[in-house]
Formats: sequence, structure tokens, C-alpha cells
Amino acid sequence: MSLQSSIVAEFAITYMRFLDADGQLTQDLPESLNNPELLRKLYEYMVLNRTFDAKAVALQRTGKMGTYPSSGGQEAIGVGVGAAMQQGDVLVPYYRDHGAHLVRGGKIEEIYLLWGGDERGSDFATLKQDFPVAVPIASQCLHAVGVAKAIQYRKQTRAVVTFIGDGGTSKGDFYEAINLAGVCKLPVLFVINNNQWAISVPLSEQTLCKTLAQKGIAAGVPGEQVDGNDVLAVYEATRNALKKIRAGEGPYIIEALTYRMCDHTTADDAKRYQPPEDVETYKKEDPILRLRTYLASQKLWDEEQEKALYAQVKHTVAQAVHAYESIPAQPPTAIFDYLYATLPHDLIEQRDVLLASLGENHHE
Amino acid sequence: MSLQSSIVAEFAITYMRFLDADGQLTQDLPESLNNPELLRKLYEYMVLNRTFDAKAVALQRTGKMGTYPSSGGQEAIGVGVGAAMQQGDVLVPYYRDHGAHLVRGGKIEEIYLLWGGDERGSDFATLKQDFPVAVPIASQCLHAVGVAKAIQYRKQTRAVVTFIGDGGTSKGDFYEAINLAGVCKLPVLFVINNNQWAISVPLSEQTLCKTLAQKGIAAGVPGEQVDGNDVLAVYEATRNALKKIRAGEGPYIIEALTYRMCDHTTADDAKRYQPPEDVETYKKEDPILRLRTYLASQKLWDEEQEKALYAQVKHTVAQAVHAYESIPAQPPTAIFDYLYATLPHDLIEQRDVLLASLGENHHE
Amino acid sequence: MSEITLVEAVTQALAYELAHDQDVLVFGEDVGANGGVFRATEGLQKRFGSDRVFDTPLAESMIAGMAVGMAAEGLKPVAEIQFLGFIYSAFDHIVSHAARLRNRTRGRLSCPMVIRAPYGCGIHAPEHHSESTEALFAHIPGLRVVMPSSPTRAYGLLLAAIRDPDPVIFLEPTRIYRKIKQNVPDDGQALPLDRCFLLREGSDVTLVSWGAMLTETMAAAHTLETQGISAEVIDVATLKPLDMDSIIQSVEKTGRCVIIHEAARTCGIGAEIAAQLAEKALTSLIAPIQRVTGFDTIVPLYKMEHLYLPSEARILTAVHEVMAFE
Amino acid sequence: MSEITLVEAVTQALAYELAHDQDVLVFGEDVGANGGVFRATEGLQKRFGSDRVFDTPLAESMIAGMAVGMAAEGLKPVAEIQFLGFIYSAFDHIVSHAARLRNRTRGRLSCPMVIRAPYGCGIHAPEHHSESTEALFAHIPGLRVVMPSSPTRAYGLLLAAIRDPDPVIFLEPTRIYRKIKQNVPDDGQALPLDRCFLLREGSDVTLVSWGAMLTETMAAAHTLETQGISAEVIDVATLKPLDMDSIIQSVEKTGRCVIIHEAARTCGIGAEIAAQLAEKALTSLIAPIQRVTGFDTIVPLYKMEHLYLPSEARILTAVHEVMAFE
Ligand SMILES: Cc1ncc(C[n+]2csc(CCOP(=O)(O)OP(=O)(O)O)c2C)c(N)n1
Ligand SMILES: Cc1ncc(C[n+]2csc(CCOP(=O)(O)OP(=O)(O)O)c2C)c(N)n1
Ligand SMILES: [Mg+2]
Ligand SMILES: [Mg+2]
Repeated sequence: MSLQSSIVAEFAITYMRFLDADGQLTQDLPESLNNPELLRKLYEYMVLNRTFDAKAVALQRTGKMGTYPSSGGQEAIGVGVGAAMQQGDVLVPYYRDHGAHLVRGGKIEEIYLLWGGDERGSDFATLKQDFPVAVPIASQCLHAVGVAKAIQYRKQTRAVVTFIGDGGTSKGDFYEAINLAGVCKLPVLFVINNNQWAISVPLSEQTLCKTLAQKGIAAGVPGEQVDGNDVLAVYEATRNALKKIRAGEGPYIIEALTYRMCDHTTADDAKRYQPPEDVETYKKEDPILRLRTYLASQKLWDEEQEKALYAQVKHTVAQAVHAYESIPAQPPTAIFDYLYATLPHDLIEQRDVLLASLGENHHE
Repeated sequence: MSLQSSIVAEFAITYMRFLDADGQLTQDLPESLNNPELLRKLYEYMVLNRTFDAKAVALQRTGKMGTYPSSGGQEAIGVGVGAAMQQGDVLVPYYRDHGAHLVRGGKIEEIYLLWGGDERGSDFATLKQDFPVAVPIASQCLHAVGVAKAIQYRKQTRAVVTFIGDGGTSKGDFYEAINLAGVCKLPVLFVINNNQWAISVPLSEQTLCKTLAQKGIAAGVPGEQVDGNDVLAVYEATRNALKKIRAGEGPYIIEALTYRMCDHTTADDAKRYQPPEDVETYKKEDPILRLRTYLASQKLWDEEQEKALYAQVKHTVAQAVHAYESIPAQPPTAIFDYLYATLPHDLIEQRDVLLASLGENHHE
Repeated sequence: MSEITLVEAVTQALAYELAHDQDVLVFGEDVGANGGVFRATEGLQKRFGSDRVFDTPLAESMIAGMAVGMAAEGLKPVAEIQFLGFIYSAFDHIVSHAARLRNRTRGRLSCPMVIRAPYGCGIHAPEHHSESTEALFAHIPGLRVVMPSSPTRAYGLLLAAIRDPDPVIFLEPTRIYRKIKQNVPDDGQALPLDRCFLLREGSDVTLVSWGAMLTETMAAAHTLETQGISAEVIDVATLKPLDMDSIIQSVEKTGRCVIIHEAARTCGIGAEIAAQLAEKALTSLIAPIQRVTGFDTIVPLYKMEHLYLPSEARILTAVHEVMAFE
Repeated sequence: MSEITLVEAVTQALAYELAHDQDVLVFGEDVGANGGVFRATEGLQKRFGSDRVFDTPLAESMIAGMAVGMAAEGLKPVAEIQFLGFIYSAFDHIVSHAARLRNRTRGRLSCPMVIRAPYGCGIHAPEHHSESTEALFAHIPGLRVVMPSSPTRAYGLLLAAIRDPDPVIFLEPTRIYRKIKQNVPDDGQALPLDRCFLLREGSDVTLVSWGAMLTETMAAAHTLETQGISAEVIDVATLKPLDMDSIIQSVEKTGRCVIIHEAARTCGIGAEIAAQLAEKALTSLIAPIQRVTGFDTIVPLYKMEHLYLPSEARILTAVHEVMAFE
């Protein structure tokens, strides 16, 4: 005998893309993407992202930078999301969304500085309200809901966008954040970079979930999955989500499905655990190549533009490296100067110990 | 133009009950519940639960016990779940499932001792593997998955059952636990006592979710909602879930929907925040009355049995109170004796300070 | 003007700042309609609306993490953790973010937030409702830690904490929430967040304490007076930063020091004070420093918590030993 | 027999216990196929199978909470937290449960678990990868806290930690993971968990330290020797329980004490040691106690972390001051 039960709630998760791995359209582009300038901008920033990123890895390899988390191969996510944001919105990133920082007008050398072991890398020159990189996984999601709560309290129409990795969605903070966002209808978008690895832990050992977008169901927060190697899908999903969020409809989750084509960080060796077949497969899904093929097919991009772009990007990155390498060191007392608005008396004593240990010429 | 998206995942949550508020069957009872002995046992333990519970409140009011969390009105959940468990299973409770402790053969006076401020209340005489009450909300869920992991490692067929409140499901630990349970296919059942209040915070301010069972979707863990005032539904859902769990099918979630008819604890005054209409409505849903009506309608219970039961239960509770009140105090050194398997040297010194402060007659 | 309890002084300070600064928000579990489980936020939601004073879902990491985000945007969140024993899941956001955001961004973003939590034993509550773990926070660079011991200081220090541009952990002694009443004018006057308070002058021994333990400490000082021993009593009040100058000054005068705290002994704040005295006032010490503290045990459930808590008798014994030393 | 590094000694100890006790399980983030981000669990999954050595989802509260449940069922979980800076979300389960389960149940259930975490600065890592917050754990009754300073002690102490019937926090110094090599016989011999190690005898001053800082401390002792100052060096190794008897004995001999630790100064374990000396060995002290410690600041990002870390020079300055005192 089977028991009678009535259905009291139903849910579905959808998947969206515009460009397949071969750069072919899978559906007509919406109005918003019928915009050659935008498409070129997305392409250019992805190329900038990849170029600055390769340079960062090189700087690390030559001892000029510390451990660095590459975003190579995942440029569509940061760039696509960042491009759909407005200037007054607040980005609350994790460590693999460099593209969003760049496309929002953040400086490249800020990223180099941070991973070069210098706190000034988080003192953004332009993006005054954006959060610095969150190293403790998932913690940024709660800061994002806090920022969103402040925006809601002040009745502003700004939105907050926060990023998290697939591994990060296993941590309580992620869930507590989406739950609060849901119940308070906060203006916040959660973007999950599902690159299928958390360092060496594959998604299949991270969760039994079929999709990560469905995690929103636990909080009553709607979401969808998009092709995270299709910058057009990422951009469009973000644009739509932010429109709804600004209209007061509450939070949203976008799961961007991709694959981590790089080592986790420069301290990692992905060959120890990633199956080479996977890497081969996903190579063909490259987000930059894909968009370039499409742009070329539409006669929106040619060899000459390509050459010019690479020349320009190379120059931009070289300038950033120069800026990074020529910034004078912070004074030793900087380790005390930003702890509190005003240095408490007990720390003045300790600062003096530091200065004394450095000898006369460092005294103030 | 609307975007094309394909559905990649679908979910549904169901609701089940057998007895409505008037004690009428809403569907035929399954085999397992066509068992007068079992039905009477469920009834008797619910009555015991309510009686011992009222006594606990009285003991607190007369200064003979500390703050106490009543389970009045929610007896169907603890009793229904506990009755469906096997002896070798492990109960990892929160503080409102006294019924499960009782029906599993735990002693009443253990509960009095605990809330009477005596650690010996958690040194269960019979339920050697069951966990003590978890005061920090939701933490017990992670202990439960740890126990389940141990059981799985040892290839045993025991199951773990843990309880949590509606408020508790907002906390990261709950989510981290169900996620681990899902991905490791652990033999654990999560029972959510959705009494619609977390102290003074109503469910509507706790989460945007329509059901709490759907929280499992975030972890790929199946679940269902049942009428938490229908002990038959609670029992049957638990029985089915444990059968699947023992068969290696992995974790399950049961949301038992009820209403907190009592103050949160004896330190609380629910009149400050609960709408009186709600209380009136839910009074009619009483789990004990409902089952009694049904039993009477089936000629499985009469006035005489009722009288005998109450007399017996009164006696049992009185005995437990006597046991509680006559247990000699712990020796002062007990505060040191169970910290470590062997007392470290620095604590021997501190224990001596304690003894010295108590005067000569306490010296060993 | 009527006299108020410590918990009422907390409410009064919250109301004052809510009324005078639109950026102040008060939130936590049950702080809204219920007015807090200790009634510390009684009436505030009614008076200031549920935009300003609101309940949160049950999630301490969320409460602290959300406060960090709000504070970075320029608000002044005052979050309640229902009991100090439940703060540990918020610990990551306090240690890793609240304490660090200003330093991390070289001053671009900051964290002007307060976390209030009731602490301490003596109220016959269940496990985890009795802890006094202020030392954990005092060890963390970037935080301030405050523990008031009277209605007057609760009011003035809480105002200061809310106005402070950096994160403050504000721990309220449940044991004396309603024990003492004082006349506390609602004048918006803050007290300094970096200074000890001298509760009693004396010449033979310095008693250093904070929070609820000042009850037993002051009682001991009175008893000592009848025994011809003149005790100076210092209420540290702000534990981080620590006003060692005032303590050293007193010990230089008396030559003897007994530190009293409810927290577990090992690595408590008493250790820090004793260490600094051993470094900076060694030659002034006529007798070894004594600490009268909670034991390094779990705080017992309530039937035995009186054994845990430093008693007046234990304070007196320590002082007598210190006085007898030669 | 070949010499091994400290991190290899950790692997060796884990392998020994895995081989000899079926109840031992090793888990954490990336400890499986990847062998841990520092390779501390290299090869263990291959050798013992993924039932015994496994990766967990990314959730520190879960790692600790699951360990509590496993330990209560009689297993001996050895959990890795990838860096000490990420332990805070596990703090609640460590403080509220692991440390308390035996006491809570009057010995019915217990928590024989180990949490391993790499700690300390000096490896050019990002923020939160450089902390040394052992004092937070030393303050918590019910825990043991251990920090090895060499391959030999890493092996012996980790064996002891795993075999201990109560929870142990085992903190591994990343800065010297591969700095020193020693011949460490794989003989399954544990070292005691409640005793200091005397690394060097001396008569003028006692240097007390633990973990990675013993590198600078021993270097200072050698330099001092060339300056005619004889330094005794103590490796505390087990910080909770603290073997004060050995430290006091040494200070009674030398009359001078300098404590060196990497952690922030305020309420560090140096404070506890200094406080106990001030209580129990005051009359033996010829000079004030000195602490050479990390500053009460956030550990700076790597360009400036050398300024934070106590240097040999800072240790020497302190010793010279202590020697010059009169
Ligand atoms: C709380 C916490 N635990 C552990 C780490 C160490 N760690 C850094 S990145 C990482 C994996 C993150 O994976 P995922 O969230 O999928 O992001 P991805 O790196 O793949 O973009 C881990 C375990 C950390 N930074 N924070
Ligand atoms: C981590 C933590 N935070 C706060 C508390 C205080 N507290 C005790 S019970 C409770 C409400 C719990 O509500 P719910 O989970 O719905 O369970 P119920 O009491 O309704 O059965 C709160 C906030 C606690 N015990 N633990
Ligand atoms: Mg990932
Ligand atoms: Mg509830």
C-alpha cells in the first residue's frame, strides 16, 4: 500500500547559454546583447584578464610575488558579472574574480600588490565601496548581506554582488547568508563559480547536489544555472537578476558552470588530482576563443583588431607591473597605523619597541 | 523575447497525515499502524511525556529546578520518532524531545537532574550511546553525522536520529551536516520540530522557505513534511525513513509541523509575542486528544483504561521526582574529576585550593 | 530622578544612541517584540520601529558577519549575541574580519560595530549560559573589550562603545543585571574606553577586578577594613586596551596586588596584568602577586557553580597571604 | 636510517597510528589524493584506503563537529584544519563540545580526537595563513595544546596526542616544516604530553619558548655563549597542561627569565608563564621577567612579516637588559 501525500511545494532549476563551445549561437541574442560595443568590451576585458593573470603567475614564479590564485579559463564569470554591474553597486568578491575588479575600473596593480604581500592592494583607488578579497571561504557572503541590509535600510537602489566557489557553498556562512537574504528580501546577487574543484576536492565529494543553484531552495531564493564559459550567458543572467533585485524583488543566485583549467594557486599542482581527459575536454570550451569565433563570424572582429588589442593589453599590463614594482615600501610603523582609528596607549609602547629594534634611522 | 532555458533539476515536497484534528482518519492506516498495542503505547508515552513535563514546570516554579524547556503540546514528535527507533540506534537530541528519551527507556529523573543543574542527568543509565541534550542550537546535527560516519565506517546497520527546531535550521551547522550526510550517504535521520517559533521569532522572520523539508534540496537529501501533531504520521514517516537508511539509501529529513503551545522555557513568557488566536486554533490540534478520540472510536481505549493510565503515570512521575530529590549531592571535587581521563598536575593544585576554601572536613 | 538597574542602563544607552544617530541599528535574536531575553532592548522596537531594532534568524555567524558588512557601509550596528557562550560561531567574523577590516584596507573600510553579550554565572541557567571568556577577545589585535560593573558605567561605556570607530565587544554581567540600582542621568555622556576606574582608595593592597566580580571584591575590601587592612580597588572596565599605568601606579603605592576574575585562570586577563607587573613593577612588589580566579574547569551546572565562582572568602585568604608574606 | 623533516615526521606518526589502530581515521580538506597542501598526509590515502584517510567538504565547523561525533562513538579522529587561521568556525565545536563532552556526561562519553593545524608566519602566504593563536585554546578547560619544534618531538608528541583519551589541539610550525632534518626512528614511542624539554643547560638566564620560535631562541643562546652569557633553553612543547615546575626550577637556578613567542603579546601564553613566576618564584627573580613576542597587531602580509616576528636581535636585547638589571 502506498501512502497518500499531497504535494506542498515544487521547484525547478534551469540552465541557460547563448554560445556553445564552438562559438555558435544556441538561441537568438536578446536586445541587450545585440550590442557590438558591449560584446567587444567583454572580449577585450577577458583578454586583459588572461594576460594580467599570466603575468601574475610569472611574477610569482620569478619570486616577485607570493602565492597567487589564477583566474585563467574562468574569465567569463568575473568579466560577465562585473560588466553588468553599475558603478554604485558593491562588489564583495572572493579571490578568483579579478575580471570583475578590472571591468569595474579597478587597477591591475592593486591585485599585484595584494598578492605581493602588501596591504595597500586592498586600498582601492577607484572602487571605494568594494570589499577586499575574502580569504576565509564563504565569509564574504555574510558581509554582502550586511552591505545589502545597509542599502535596504537607506532605501537606495544599489545592488550587491558576491562571488563564491563551488567548495565554498558547503560552508555554513553561505547558507546563513542566502537565508537572511531571502527572509529580508535583500538586494544581493550570489554568483557561484562552479569550477568543479575546491583545490583537490572534486564536486562529487563536495555535495550530492545535482546543481548548486538549487541550494537557494533551502532559503526560498530563486536561482539558475548558466554556462560559465559563455560570457554572454553570464552577462545576461546577471543583468536580468540585477534588474529584479533593484526592483525590490529580493536576492538571486547564479551558478556559473565552468572548470578550473589552472592550478588552484601557484602553490598547487593540479596534475596531482585532475584527470587529464577533463582538462582536454574543457580546453575546447575556452570562453575567449568561443567569443572570438562568434565575433569573427559576425564580422565584429578581425585579425588586425586582435593584434591591436594584444599590443594594447600587453602595454597596460607592463605599466601595471611597473607601477607595482616601483611603489616604495610601506614604513615599518604601518603595521600599527591602521589597526584602530587612534592608536591606543599600549600599542605606542610596542611601536617604540619595533622602532628601537630597527635602529636609529627609523625613528620618527 | 523570453530566453530559452532547459530544466536541469526538479523537486517536490509532500505532506502526510493520518489523523486530522478531530481524530478522524484521512487515509487508511498502513500495516505497521494496524497494531493496537503500538497505538496504545504511543498514547501512553505521550501522556507520560505531558505529565512528567507539567511536573518539571511545577518543580521549576517552586524553586526545585532551574530553567526548563517544556515539550507540552509537541509530544507526538518525540514519542513518534523514538518509538520507531531501535535500541542500538543513537539519539542525538536537542532539548525538546523528552518523549524520545522516555519511549526509548531513558529515565525521567535524568531529565530532572539535568535541568536541576546536575551533570549526572546526562550520565544515562540505560541509553549508553545516546547523546546528552545539545544546548548550542544546531550543533547536535554535526555530532549526529559524526556518529553516523563511525557507524558507516564500522559497517553496522544502526541508524542515527537527530532533532532540531525550526529556528535551528537557520544555522550553518544544520546545513553543513545535511550536506555531509548527503555526499557520504550517511545513516542519519534529521527530524525538524517546526513549532513555528524560535523563542519569540516567528517562522516568517526565520526563513522565506515554504517548508523546512525543502532545505534538504540544498544537500541533495530527500525529505517530507508530516503533521507533527499526528503521532501516527510521525511514527510511520520515521519507520519508513529508518528502513531506507538502514538499507544504505542515505539520509532523510522529516519536518514535523506543529505549534509551540507552551512558553519557550520557564524563563519565557510567550504571551508577549504569540497571537492568542493562534494558540486557540492549535489547541484543537492537540496530539493526545486526537489519538484518544481515534482509539476510543476504534474501541481500543475506554474511560477505565484512561483512569488507570493516569494513575500509573502519576505514580511513575512521583517516583522519578523522589529519585531526583533524594540523590545525594556530588562531591565538590566532581567539578575536576571528569575534565580529563587523568587530572593534569596543574589542576591538582587548583583542586586543593577548592578543598582548602571549603575547610577541613572536605579534605580527602 | 529614579534609580535604574544595570540592564536598564543598557536599554537607556541604546535608546539614547538610537534617538541621536540614525546610523545606529540594534539587532539580534529576540531583541524585537520580546525585548531581549533579559529585557535589555525592552520597548526599543516599539519606539524606533522594526527598521532600526529587529530580530534576526538564529545564526550567530550571520549576526556578526552581517554587522561587518553594515559597518563597512557606514552604519553603526549594535548586535546582541544572546549569551556569551553562543558567540563562538561568530568568532570567525569577529577575529578574521571585524578586527581586521580597517588594517586590511589601510583604513579605506572600517568596522564601527558593537557586539553585546551577557556573560557570567550565578543565574541558575543551563550549560553555556555562564561563561566569562573575555580573555579570548583581549588576545585579538584590533578589538576593544569592555565589561561594566555598575549601571553608571554600563551607560557611559556603552555609549562610548557605540560611538567608537572600531569594533567593541561589550560584555554584560548577568549576575548583577538587577542587583544594584543607581541614579544614571540620561545625559548622553560617554565614559572613556581606555581607563580604569578607582572604586576605593587604600594603602596596603591593590585589588584589581572587573564586571560582576567587583561585588565580591568590594565586599572583601569592606571586610578587610574591619581587619585593619586598607585595600585599594580598581575596576579595569576596559580590558583591551588595558590601562596598566593606573594599575602600576596603585601597586607602586601599595606594594601588593591581588587580581580577581571569574574567568578560567590559565591565560586569563589576570595573567596579562600579573605579567606586566612582573615586567614593570617588580621592584615595587613586597609580596608575590596573587590571582583569585575561576578554576580551569568547565563552569559547573548550577548546583555547583558557587564552588567555581571566586568567593569573598577566597579573596580574603589571598589578601591575608599577601599581607603575611615577608 | 635517513633523516626526515618535521612535516615528514608528522606523516610518519600518522602512518604509524593508522597501521596500528583501526580506530584512527585521518581527514580534512585535501588530505586525500592531494596529500594535504603541505604534504603532511602524502601517500596515506593510497596506503590505508579512502575509508581511513579522506577528504571532507569545505566546512570547518563540520570537520570539528563530525570529529566529536566519531570520537564519542569510540573512534580516534585526527582532523586537519588546513591553516590555523581557518579554525575559528570550528571553534564552537572545540570549545563547546570537544572540551566538554566527558565532563558533561560525567565520563559516559568522551572525545579522544586530535585537531592538527599548521600555524605561524614566515612562508610568504596570503592573509590568515600566518597566525599563532595557541593561547585561545590554552584558555579553554578540557583541551590539551601541543606545539612541536623538531621532527623528533613532532613524531613523539603526535603519537601521544592521538593516543590521548581527550581532545588535543596539535599545532605544526610551517616555518620549520622543512628546515631541520633529524633521524626519527619509526618505533612508535610517544613522548610525554605534560612535560617541557630542556634543550640547553645554562646558568645565567632561562629562555622559554615553543614551536618555530625555538630556532631564533637557540640561535640567540649560541650568540649569548660567545658573549659569555650562559642561557638555559626550555621547549615548553605542551602548552596545556603547562609544566611550570620545570620552568620554575630553571628560573630558581638562573634568576632570570625571558619568554619568547610568536603570538600576539596580550594574554599570550607568555603572560601565563610570567604570572606564575610572579606568584611562585618572585623571590628567585634577580631581574624583571621579559617577554619577546609578536606585537599586538594583525600579522602583516608577507612584505612586512619579518617586522612582526621576534628576531634573534630582539631576543638578545631583552637578555642584555635582563642581565644588566640591578
Ligand atoms: C575557511 C577556509 N577554509 C579553508 C581555506 C583554504 N582554501 C583556500 S581555497 C580553498 C578551496 C576553495 O574552493 P572553491 O570554493 O571551489 O573555490 P575555487 O578556488 O575553486 O575558485 C580552500 C580549501 C580557506 N581559504 N578558508
Ligand atoms: C547557538 C545558540 N544560539 C542561541 C541560543 C539561545 N536559544 C535557545 S533556544 C532558542 C530558540 C530555538 O528555537 P527552535 O530552533 O525553533 O527550537 P524550539 O525552542 O522552538 O523547539 C535560542 C535562540 C542557543 N541555545 N544556541
Ligand atoms: Mg571551485
Ligand atoms: Mg521552534
